[in-house]
Amino acid sequence: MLVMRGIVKQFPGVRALDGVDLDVEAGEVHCLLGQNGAGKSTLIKVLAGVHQPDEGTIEFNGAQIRASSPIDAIRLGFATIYQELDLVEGLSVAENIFLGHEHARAGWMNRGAANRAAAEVLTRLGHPEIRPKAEVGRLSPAAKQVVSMARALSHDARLIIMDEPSAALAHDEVANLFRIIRELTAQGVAVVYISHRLEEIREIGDRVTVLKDGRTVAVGLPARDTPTSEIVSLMTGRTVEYVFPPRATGSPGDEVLRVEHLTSPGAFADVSFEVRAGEIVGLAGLVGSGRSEIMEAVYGARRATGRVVLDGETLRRGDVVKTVRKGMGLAPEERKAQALLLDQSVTANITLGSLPGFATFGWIDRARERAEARRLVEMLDIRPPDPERPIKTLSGGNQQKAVLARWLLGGRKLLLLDEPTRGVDVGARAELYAVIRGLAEQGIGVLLVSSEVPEVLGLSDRVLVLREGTVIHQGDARELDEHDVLDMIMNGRAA
Amino acid sequence: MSKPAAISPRNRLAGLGEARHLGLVVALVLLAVVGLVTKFDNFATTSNIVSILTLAATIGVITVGATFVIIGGGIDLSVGAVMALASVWATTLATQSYGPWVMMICAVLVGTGAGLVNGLLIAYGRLVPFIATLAMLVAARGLAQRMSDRKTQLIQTDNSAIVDLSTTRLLGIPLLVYIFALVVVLGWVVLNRTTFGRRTYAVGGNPEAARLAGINIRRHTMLLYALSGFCCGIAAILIMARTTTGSSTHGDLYELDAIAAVIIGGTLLTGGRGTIIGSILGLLIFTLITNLFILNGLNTSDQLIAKGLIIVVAVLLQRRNLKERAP
Amino acid sequence: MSKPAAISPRNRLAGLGEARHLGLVVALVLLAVVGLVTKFDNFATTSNIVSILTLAATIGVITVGATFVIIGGGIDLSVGAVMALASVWATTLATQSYGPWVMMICAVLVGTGAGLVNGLLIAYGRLVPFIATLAMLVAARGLAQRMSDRKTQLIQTDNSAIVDLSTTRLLGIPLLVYIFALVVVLGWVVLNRTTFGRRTYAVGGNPEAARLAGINIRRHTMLLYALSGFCCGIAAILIMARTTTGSSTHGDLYELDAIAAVIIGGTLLTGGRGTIIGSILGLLIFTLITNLFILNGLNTSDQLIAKGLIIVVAVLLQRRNLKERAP
Amino acid sequence: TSNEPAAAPSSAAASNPAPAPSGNDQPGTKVVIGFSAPAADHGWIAAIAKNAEAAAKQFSDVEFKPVEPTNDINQQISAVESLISAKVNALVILPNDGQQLNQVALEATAAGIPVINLDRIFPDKLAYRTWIGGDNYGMGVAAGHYIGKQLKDKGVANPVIVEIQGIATLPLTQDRSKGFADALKSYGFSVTAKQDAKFTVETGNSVAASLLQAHKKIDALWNHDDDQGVGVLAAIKEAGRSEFLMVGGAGSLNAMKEIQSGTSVLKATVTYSPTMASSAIKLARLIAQGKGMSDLVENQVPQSITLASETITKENVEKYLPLGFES
Ligand SMILES: Nc1ncnc2c1ncn2[C@@H]1O[C@H](COP(=O)(O)OP(=O)(O)OP(=O)(O)O)[C@@H](O)[C@H]1O
Ligand SMILES: Nc1ncnc2c1ncn2[C@@H]1O[C@H](COP(=O)(O)OP(=O)(O)OP(=O)(O)O)[C@@H](O)[C@H]1O
Ligand SMILES: [Mg+2]
Ligand SMILES: [Mg+2]
Repeated sequence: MLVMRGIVKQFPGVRALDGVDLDVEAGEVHCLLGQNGAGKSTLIKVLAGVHQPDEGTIEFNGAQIRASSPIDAIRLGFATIYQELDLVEGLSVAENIFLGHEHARAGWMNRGAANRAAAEVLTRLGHPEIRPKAEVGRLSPAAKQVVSMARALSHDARLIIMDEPSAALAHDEVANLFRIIRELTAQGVAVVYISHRLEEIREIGDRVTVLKDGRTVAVGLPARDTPTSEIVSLMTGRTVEYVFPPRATGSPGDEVLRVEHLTSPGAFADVSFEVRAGEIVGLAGLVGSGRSEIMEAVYGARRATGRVVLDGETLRRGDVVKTVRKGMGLAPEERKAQALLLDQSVTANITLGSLPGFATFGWIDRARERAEARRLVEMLDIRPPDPERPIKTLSGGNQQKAVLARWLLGGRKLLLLDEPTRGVDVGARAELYAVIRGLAEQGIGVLLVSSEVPEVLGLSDRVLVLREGTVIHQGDARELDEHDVLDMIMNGRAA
Repeated sequence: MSKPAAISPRNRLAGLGEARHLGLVVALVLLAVVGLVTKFDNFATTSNIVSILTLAATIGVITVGATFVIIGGGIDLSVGAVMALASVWATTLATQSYGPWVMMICAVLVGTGAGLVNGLLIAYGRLVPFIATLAMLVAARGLAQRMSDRKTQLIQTDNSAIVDLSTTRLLGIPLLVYIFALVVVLGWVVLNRTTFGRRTYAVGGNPEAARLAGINIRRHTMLLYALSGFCCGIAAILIMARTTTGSSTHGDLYELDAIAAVIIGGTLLTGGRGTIIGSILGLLIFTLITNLFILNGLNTSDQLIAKGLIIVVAVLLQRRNLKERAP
Repeated sequence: MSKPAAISPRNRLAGLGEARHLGLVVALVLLAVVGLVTKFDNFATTSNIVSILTLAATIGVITVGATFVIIGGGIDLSVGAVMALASVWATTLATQSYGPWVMMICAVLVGTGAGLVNGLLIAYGRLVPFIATLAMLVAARGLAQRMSDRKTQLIQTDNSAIVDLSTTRLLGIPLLVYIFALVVVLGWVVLNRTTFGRRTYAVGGNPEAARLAGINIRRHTMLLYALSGFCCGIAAILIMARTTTGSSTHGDLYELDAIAAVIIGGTLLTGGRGTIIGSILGLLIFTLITNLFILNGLNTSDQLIAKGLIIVVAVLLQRRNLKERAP
Repeated sequence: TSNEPAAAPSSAAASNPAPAPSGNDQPGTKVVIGFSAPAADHGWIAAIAKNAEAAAKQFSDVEFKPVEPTNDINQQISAVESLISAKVNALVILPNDGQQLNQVALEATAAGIPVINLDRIFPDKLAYRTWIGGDNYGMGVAAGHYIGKQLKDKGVANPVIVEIQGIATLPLTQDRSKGFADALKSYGFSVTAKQDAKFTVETGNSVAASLLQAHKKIDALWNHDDDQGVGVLAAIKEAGRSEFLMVGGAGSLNAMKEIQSGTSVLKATVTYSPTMASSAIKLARLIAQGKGMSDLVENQVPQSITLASETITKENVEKYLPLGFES
């Protein structure tokens, strides 16, 4: 159905695509795999008319096509869910879903029809609770992702492209998404699916194309039968053990963080726990269970009642500046909106949280700054390894690494990591796990949120299970398995 | 950043009653109370209220266009100058010889044309809106001066139909107030009930998302500036009616007033959010302040100081109100 | 949007030679060529160049402050009015009785104070910068008028040390040009080599990210406006030196000129990006245009038209240049 | 009014010498006089406002009702409308532009309110009862004659004569320039270059600075306005030029002192006295009370009164000093 041949796309200083081939057949789920920065997003943007390829041909149903703008691609029947949430915050859910193809006659909107149709699509996606009239800017990241999907489904598309749709979704949401994908493929719609979660590929995918450094390294591998080790070595060019680093053997150190009766009406209530030096504490829960809010409240970035004690000192609520100075760091969930200075270099982004450490009387020692940034870029294998590049030209996963790098500087006592591996590829993930564990071994306390239960269980020493804003279980991670946690999360039963 | 729902439809229908406009309404009411207390006989008269609306009409029409441009993520500094140019072009002897209708059409065409040039420069020439419209401001004023030879051009008696817009009254209200009202209503309808309006929010709020959704953001941007120019053309007709002249000095600093009204009305300068009703309330606050000053005969320096304070208080009122509603 | 690295150090060091400034430099050179061709004897003289720099000095100092504010994601409309207020305050008889040093300190304190009020209203009162500084504009002009009783206040002969700043020359260049240069260099250093400057980019580029990275964005925002006010205070000293007066009419519409210079210099109105060098180049283009017009005896209307066109061409040049370099 | 107790300006007091024993100044029926003028951001206009108020204060039978001065036509129309609806007994109007306010003056006359047109004239004689104002053309003529004669006496052939105008779009500026050119023509001279400033010190300063660059040798310079003249003189001093003679306009105290000193390039100024405002108030009172001018035979106030423009030089400056207004 879709044949792409020899696609080349050049950005200033980077050859993002260097002759990529892709074949997609009607009714199949075609998975695109590759490390961060391999060119997956760029490839699908070429397909969606966002970027113009420098070389190469695209054929659709036997005819040569050229999508010179997103409009052309939409007309051809391509619908796309982009990696970065691209919604208009000021518009309603329904308006976002039908943006560009509104229910309208001669420019006059039929809002009733739009709202009904939106409700229908949302129900189909398993989210009847998202009101079509709600303002998108006020939805949680997960709900926004659902709206993005609804938008793609609202087109009568013959090819749907999904760039890491599951990154912001939790377990049950993903199941929902897969149900929809199966419905679509049964109708002969083709799906191009990008994800860094191999188990998802196994479950939903038909065939796999692997990209590495802007080139196709494998075409049409069977998604279910290809051994993991083969896929990983194709992606990374080496073999990576997809395992978590061993936990610390010694007993954890002194208490770094104590949270008492933290409450924020509407988000979470009466949350108490502590984190010790060298300990990784994971927060597990459904999307919307208030994990991010707890982190923000601990960090002082959100109003809440209760007590937060860092290293024996009670923190003034709502004072992020003081909190950071006392040695806490937060890698937030929405990196584009909450963490990145897109126009600035990787260096400037990395050192933002510890500028005073590089300055005497406000004067920045730029040589030292650059050296530190370079060290971290190398340590986390941020690609391309040029600390002076504007960070917006990096791929999503590499940007995430830079955000983590920010808090590896400046002698932190406690790190709050909200979905630290979102959009990070398999190889880099293992490296990140090692880095996080390494931090803990240096005596830093880590509080971790991840929507992937295996990740929380595998990486943490201790786990807090949240449901609707309350802690329903606290305990050693080794005593739980995925099934227990899911059970608690879904049914509210403590194990 | 506690921002209120910009588009929840229930809110939109409620209009004046909306939370985010409540502060402005309160400020307006307070000003009215001050007016009643200080100058009861003069303030509460129909003729004074009509006079306030008449005063607001010219800038009001421009403010409607400016609201579109700003919601669409742009800015138009050229509004006053374009209005002046349109008024001058429409009152040249050559144009006047064709009668009042042609003059009005001329004003609207000149306005729209200048807006279109802005739009082309910004959307296709990719100039920053601030610079493109600043250049237009400067050039349009220059052209207006050149055309009029820096003289004020009177509307001739044959064409007094235009002046009638300001002197003829229907139910005691001059026609130009009706025109103002019509433009506001049309603006509201287009912004809230048509694809053009909703796309304006998208183009201003997240241009990349709008583009990915298949909206031709360049064409849309161009149309926004043309619309603003069109409003300047209408405003030119109103100012001609009111002053019986066309002049290169008309509309001096209107750009600041219009933008200030839009911003005080809750539209973000960064685009993507805002309402016509807010802009008009903002404008009425400014006009009411001026009117009160006129009635009370304050001296200019004190007026300016008071005006500064009132602006701050009005906005603080609005903010406080918002905060309570959307913590 | 293909724009080059904003802070790559290699680029920054290169300064004038940078790709994104090349367009401006080309525009400046073209203007200079026009000057040489049309008025060789008058244009290329030292005294004319000094005169251009002197004219640029006052607004130039203000532009440095405005660049900080705009990179920090704000806007300051009050600059001209604050300068006027500072000049008036410093030239009241009471202040003058303490001698020139006190006058200068007074000007700087008044400017900084007004900037601080702006900053407090914006950072802690959470007013939109546009509105807060517009209110300050209005109020500061009013206060200046009240203080001066709308009279032009001459600097008395005892205090002619201030006037000497404009009449005393070092190597043929008046002292006030050195002050201008000093402010530019200091501004550049602070913006590019200190944590304050780095934070300014962060606060303007992504305030939420800056906040979560532990930057006190409110305090920083406040300081940015205080800095802008401080620059206005310095500018007040320069304008007093040049005109030998303090007056409430000084600095009329400086806000537009300063913002235009900053924007034409490549700083984004949305913040997070920009350079001091660009702003100063932008300002020099404007000053040069005016100088050329007057040397050639163009009348104002034609000047305005030409100015509009030149602005558009200069920016197009700059854009084209960027595009070629970074496709 | 709520105005601060005006420190009665010396100029106004001086211009209103002890009441003539004519009986005209005896208290009569109580009258309300409305007053509207442009915004007092200029020494001359400020003096107009102050003189009017001071003149009104002298009479126990006059209630003075000034409205917000403004430079916006639209607002001045509203202001006058508010005075009409307040049913004042007489109106003194100094319009921003006579043509543009003609309509509203007609309305006032139609409402039975006599309009005393101050300075800038309404084109329609039906629009006002009496006009009193300066002679702009005559002012240019006076300056032209002074300069013409001086240069002729020195025997300069082909002199370089430079003119710095006020706001170019005002008809008064165009009249002044025409008078100047006409008078020079009678000596066989013509204006070499002219540029317009904006009646402020600062604009006078920058325009002069550039003009001095454009003309390395100047024989005579006429500056239309003594307010901006302060800036012009500062620029001349800064450039260290003294080869020419300069003539001012309006007759400010400061200009007179410069003339008196004898060391300045400023050798003369041609008057355009703001005392006309005092006279206008007096005329308004007489008209409202149905009285005539007691020194004239007629029973009614004349329809128009043109003040002569006088030339102040070192020789006669003593006589004029008490009439000079503080700019
Ligand atoms: N607009 C751009 N300008 C410059 N370089 C870019 C741009 N967009 C992408 N790149 C570069 O192109 C390469 C491919 O990026 P892409 O986003 O396609 O990776 P990806 O495979 O989607 O990675 P991830 O899994 O992290 O999302 C990267 O090196 C990236 O830095
Ligand atoms: N700005 C906001 N305004 C209103 N409600 C909000 C806002 N932000 C979050 N919420 C609500 O708070 C609840 C928790 O939000 P959120 O989805 O961030 O939780 P979470 O556990 O961190 O999930 P995630 O896995 O997405 O991080 C949700 O019901 C969400 O709708
Ligand atoms: Mg990607
Ligand atoms: Mg979350």
